[in-house]
Amino acid sequence: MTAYSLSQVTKVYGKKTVLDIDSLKIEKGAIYALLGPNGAGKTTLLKILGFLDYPTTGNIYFQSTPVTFSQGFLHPLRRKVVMVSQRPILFTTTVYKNLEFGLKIRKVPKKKRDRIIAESLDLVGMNHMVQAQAHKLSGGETQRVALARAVALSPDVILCDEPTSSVDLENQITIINLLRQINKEKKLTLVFTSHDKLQATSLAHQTLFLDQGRLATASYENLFTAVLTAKERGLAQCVIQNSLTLSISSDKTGKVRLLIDPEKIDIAKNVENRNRENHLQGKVVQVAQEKGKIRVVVKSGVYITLLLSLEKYSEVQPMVGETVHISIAPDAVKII
Amino acid sequence: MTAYSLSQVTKVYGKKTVLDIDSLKIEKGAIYALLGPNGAGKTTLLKILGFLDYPTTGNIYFQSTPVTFSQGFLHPLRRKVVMVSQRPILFTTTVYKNLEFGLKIRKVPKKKRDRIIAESLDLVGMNHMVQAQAHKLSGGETQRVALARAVALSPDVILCDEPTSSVDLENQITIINLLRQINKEKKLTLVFTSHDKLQATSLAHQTLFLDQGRLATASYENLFTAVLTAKERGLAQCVIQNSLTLSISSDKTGKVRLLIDPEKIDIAKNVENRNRENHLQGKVVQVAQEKGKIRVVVKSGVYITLLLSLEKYSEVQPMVGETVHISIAPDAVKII
Amino acid sequence: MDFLLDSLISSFMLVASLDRELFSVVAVSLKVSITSSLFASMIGMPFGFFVAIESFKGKRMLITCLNTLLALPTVVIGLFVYALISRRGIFGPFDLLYTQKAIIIGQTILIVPVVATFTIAAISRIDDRYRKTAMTLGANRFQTIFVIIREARFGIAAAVIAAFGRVVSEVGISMMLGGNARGFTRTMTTAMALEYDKGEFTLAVALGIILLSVSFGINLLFHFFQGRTGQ
Amino acid sequence: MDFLLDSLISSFMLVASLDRELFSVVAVSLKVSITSSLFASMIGMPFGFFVAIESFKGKRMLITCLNTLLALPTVVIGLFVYALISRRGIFGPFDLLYTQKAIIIGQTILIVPVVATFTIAAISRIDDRYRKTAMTLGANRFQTIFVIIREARFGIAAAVIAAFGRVVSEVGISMMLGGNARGFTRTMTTAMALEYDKGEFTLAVALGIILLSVSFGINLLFHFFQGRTGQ
Amino acid sequence: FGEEKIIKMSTTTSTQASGLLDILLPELEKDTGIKVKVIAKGTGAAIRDGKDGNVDVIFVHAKQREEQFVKDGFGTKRYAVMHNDFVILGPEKDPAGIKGSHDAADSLAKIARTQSMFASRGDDSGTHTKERALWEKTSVLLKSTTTTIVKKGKETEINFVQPEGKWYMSLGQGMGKTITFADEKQAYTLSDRGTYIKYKHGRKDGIDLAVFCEKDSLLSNPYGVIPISKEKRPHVKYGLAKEFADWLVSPKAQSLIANYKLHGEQLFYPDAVK
Ligand SMILES: Nc1ncnc2c1ncn2[C@@H]1O[C@H](COP(=O)(O)OP(=O)(O)OP(=O)(O)O)[C@@H](O)[C@H]1O
Ligand SMILES: Nc1ncnc2c1ncn2[C@@H]1O[C@H](COP(=O)(O)OP(=O)(O)OP(=O)(O)O)[C@@H](O)[C@H]1O
Ligand SMILES: [Mg+2]
Ligand SMILES: [Mg+2]
Repeated sequence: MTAYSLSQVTKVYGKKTVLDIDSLKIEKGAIYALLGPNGAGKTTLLKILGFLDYPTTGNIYFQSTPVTFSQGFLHPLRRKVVMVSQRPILFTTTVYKNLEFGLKIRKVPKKKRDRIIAESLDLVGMNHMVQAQAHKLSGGETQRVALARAVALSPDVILCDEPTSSVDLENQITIINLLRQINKEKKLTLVFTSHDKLQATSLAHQTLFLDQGRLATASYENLFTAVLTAKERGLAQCVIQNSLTLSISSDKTGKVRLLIDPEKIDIAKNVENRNRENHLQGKVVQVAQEKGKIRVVVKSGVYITLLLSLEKYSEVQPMVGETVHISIAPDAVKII
Repeated sequence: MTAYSLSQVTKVYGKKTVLDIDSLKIEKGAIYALLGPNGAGKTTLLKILGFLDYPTTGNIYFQSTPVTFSQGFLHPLRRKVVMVSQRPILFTTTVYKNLEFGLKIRKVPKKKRDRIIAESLDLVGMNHMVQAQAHKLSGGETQRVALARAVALSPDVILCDEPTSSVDLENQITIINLLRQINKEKKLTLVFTSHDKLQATSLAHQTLFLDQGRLATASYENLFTAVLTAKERGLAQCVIQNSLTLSISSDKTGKVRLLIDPEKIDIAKNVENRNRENHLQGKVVQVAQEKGKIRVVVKSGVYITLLLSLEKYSEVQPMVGETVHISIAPDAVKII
Repeated sequence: MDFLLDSLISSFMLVASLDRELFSVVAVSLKVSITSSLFASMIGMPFGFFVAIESFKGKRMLITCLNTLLALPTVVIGLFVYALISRRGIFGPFDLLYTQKAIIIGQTILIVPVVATFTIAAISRIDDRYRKTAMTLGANRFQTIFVIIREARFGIAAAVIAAFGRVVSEVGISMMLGGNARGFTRTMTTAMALEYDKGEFTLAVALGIILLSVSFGINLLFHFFQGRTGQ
Repeated sequence: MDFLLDSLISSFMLVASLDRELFSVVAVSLKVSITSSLFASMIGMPFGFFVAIESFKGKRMLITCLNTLLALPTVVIGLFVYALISRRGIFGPFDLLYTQKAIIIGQTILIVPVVATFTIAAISRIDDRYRKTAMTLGANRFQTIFVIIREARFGIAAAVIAAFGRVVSEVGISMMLGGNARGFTRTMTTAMALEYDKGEFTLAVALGIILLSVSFGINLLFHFFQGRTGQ
Repeated sequence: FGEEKIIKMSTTTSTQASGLLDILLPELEKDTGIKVKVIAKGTGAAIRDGKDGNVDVIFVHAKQREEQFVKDGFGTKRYAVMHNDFVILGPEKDPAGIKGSHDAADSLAKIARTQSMFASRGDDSGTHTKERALWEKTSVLLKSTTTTIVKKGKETEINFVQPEGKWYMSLGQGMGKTITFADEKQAYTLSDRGTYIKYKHGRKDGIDLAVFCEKDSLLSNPYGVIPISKEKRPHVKYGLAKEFADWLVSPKAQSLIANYKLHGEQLFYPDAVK
């Protein structure tokens, strides 16, 4: 089953196209992570999925029905989809009343309402503040209450814009677990944005990468702004953040944004061929697990992320703090 | 030189004491990370340091002068200290005018103003949006402009409340580097809050941990909410998030919050004594460098963080993905 | 300022004497102005909402027109309504002229623009995220408006209070459409105007003081009501 | 509704005839009401700011009192000012009664509460973080206030517009303190009242239409001015 | 070339609304160079203005009160300028049956007896004063209402005498508004002739009321002009005020008054020149 199906959806502000999606399917009951740099259009997309904003052009199907962006039509759909904003707003009243609002609207009886409110607040660890004035809460408290407010409504879809950006470590884990659990138990479809790759991959079944309004297939790592200077016949010298120089095949010059494919970077403990092009030396600062792969972050002027297969990892066994040698294949660098 | 010296500072809202600091010195030219769970009082403390709020009781010295919390007295001090909020607000006008505001007030001539604005926006990668309407920016863009607005004023102290919470990966690194650089070049004192332990330790010279309004010596890791049930003679059984059971020495029962000292957890690849108390088995999910120590995160029902010395690390060599055995000494658990 | 003192004492004496005529005048004033404030709120508020929230072509021009209507003189309203409800007007058969109803009609016209303009001003400063939040939580149009009213209640209350203040202190319409008939349509303000015309300044100001006290009482009620719903 | 049509035609004819007296009346009206709106803004706005931003004991009671003053009847203001500036009053020697200055004084008193109340309503809904942000960027008190005005400008503009509308359409004070002296203190509204008294209803409404057109013109200026500073 | 010659005059609305002043004042300026700032209000308020010295001269129609005013020393002298007359207006149906009467008191008595609706100005104006005097000449039971207030620190009683009953509407409005009311409610009322003519003939849809009782000597309505005394109020421009008063009673002004016609009817009769 598909929850959403989008085709040719764009959103234009003034003359700026901030969203331009050819086609996107969101499956029911799955968890999607939406990644991308600032201003990529993540929030814009979530607002459209939440029926809180309309696309400039394009068609959207929700649960197999085409969506008409008119007031009367959208209201029943909004009952099934709840969005938690990036900077959530709580109504100027108590935490309790904030949670009660959506339930009251759905005509949930008082007793059940009270039970759901208590449960939801408990899930985000905010039950002790049920009678607090919501607009006086701290940043992280606000975010957690906003999430509880959405969860309390048991919608079909929850759209979370950076659900844990201001949440403390303990509760980040709680929230991630909570989302995973309701996804499983209630067949909830979840789309969330994040700048934390680790969190995204650990929670999501699928990762969408948005860049300048377009869906990109590339992953959201090793994205750099660099300056190119032409060298010779289709080769260019590329300086990344004034600290790393690579040689890549390109005819362009000037300021560009480029991605280095983390799966196309080689790693070794000992030097085999110092003269190989784009050979770098750096220190391992982090090693982490990621969906059947191992993520290794090497600091060499800038932070470069490598995705190693399990075999490669156990073969090289890079230890944190160790100096390693990496080499970037010229075709690993993609200019966007 | 000390930038700030606080003694007996408290802040009370209604009947709730949200800040209660016995004594705190902030050295000039240093970088401080302020960590702590949601509602710990981080923002409250920053506001007081920024002279935007007054403490309920207590004394504050700023640059060796006692601070009187009255309108006329505070204004010259505010010229030296700029705070960037957790949810920054940009004035309803262009990005340019937002940056110009503080400079105009300081009577910086037009030409110099323009140069500074261009430079500051460049530092946070927002120069291309200088004429955009500031209130329409995306979350991360807003945060970056707010930071640029503070940096442009070259104050003595910058207080950053979660400076990178919504900022994308590439710019997170840019911003961290930027802060480090101006700290060094301009002898800037920097206090910032964060929920990212790694970022905090990599940037800060010193880390402050706040919990329920009080400065704590313990680090901000392995903080759990747990349920205690009495067992026998000063021993209690402790269930953490329904998935981990420990035996600790305590007389208390019921819901408590506890810390497990990450330096007091032992790790081994092979089992030596399965019957040792509080012995757990788990998978390594992350290894990272941290100020002369190595941080290892093990998943065993919950995520537990270990801080290993370099020797212990090279002795055990825990690889990501591997199953390891850890044991928690009963005195490693502290109830707060 | 013995004059003011005189008036102050006189106003006490008037109230103390439990003058039946005085009570009738106060009652008419309150009845008429509260009713017209209510009607004007019922018309002006939803209209203000609509204008504030929807975006349509000519919206700012509409607001400019509303602002212009704030300068609608009472004489014009009076004559306009008069033309409609006088014996020769379309609504002549209802025999409305020189009744309290006539005053209410005129006053309602007078303050609908006041309520609408200030509703717009109050609403348009409410962060649009309140509306979006209500909508995503499943609120229909009506419930969303309710949320926004709650958030803007201070400004909207100010609009209603201003409208009430405007009509309770208004003379022109009450005079022209009510006729200032003793015991029927005499309000506090028309009574004051009469005393002024007679040269009885002390009595006029004494009545004014009573009017302000009554209006203070109403505002006090409002104050406590607002206090309880929490500011 | 031939009556309205008649009036409309008459108003055109009046304007077309370039009647010097008409222009004098319009000029006096505008001069007086713009001046009093300015004065009232100069007093009411800073006062409103102070009340909105500072927290002090009795703040809400002060607001309630201000709200009460919205119901200050023109007769009371008229008589109060009259008592002060009449020949036997304290300011008698200045010979202010029956001059435009007298009208301005009275009208200013009338609308200071309007400006103050709506400034408070407009400001108090502005997120406190705007103030804090201005302060942390080094703004002094005055500059902070400026920032808040900028953010609240829609509401504050509404307050000023409402105040202007109130005085330009006001009769009582202009009549009592100005005296409706032809060529000196005759305003559009007192002229209308006179025509009405004479039974010249058509002419009265024609003047009303001209008044509304003038006020529309002023609002239009405002509209474009606001448009340029960005909404 | 001296200071501009401007005086201030308080007058009743009827002199202004009738349009008479628009004829007189330009001629005055031509003859004497005096400009008059006219402030029109109720008789009570106009006299009050004179007492306070806010104006230099008053021009009203309440003979008794004017004489009292001079007696109290506020004015130097009452110049009898002109008079017009009052009429009793009524609806065509004439339920009181007073058509063609020349006895005002009797007509009022009939109105009271038949309980026909009567609209009274009720505002202490010259017209109202006259109406009250007429009622006192009838045997209709009058009710007196007394209000006690404080004036200059002393308790003062204000008396209000009028007939009682649902038929008697006490309006407290100007003449024009009272006529409009009477027309609307098809009631009787007492009006000065000038205002009546304006409302009857001056408009497209004139009022339906007609004159039923007139030309009773009791219905005469004399206007007087009084310059304010320099002794009581030293700042007044007594010289100019006197010049103005003298001009009003001059043959030229008197003939202007006699020749002023509204819709073909004479409104005022000069009193100074026989
Ligand atoms: N109302 C608007 N008018 C003009 N531009 C807008 C408007 N809203 C958003 N934008 C622009 O559209 C772009 C996409 O915004 P969006 O909020 O979707 O970004 P995002 O991916 O959520 O970024 P972030 O990670 O910073 O939250 C941004 O460059 C933003 O400045
Ligand atoms: N104006 C207020 N009135 C009452 N309580 C308040 C007020 N402001 C803050 N608090 C409470 O004070 C506590 C500390 O708030 P603070 O904003 O300092 O937390 P924080 O450490 O910044 O948390 P976070 O990580 O969520 O940003 C919170 O529990 C909050 O609810
Ligand atoms: Mg966003
Ligand atoms: Mg905070």
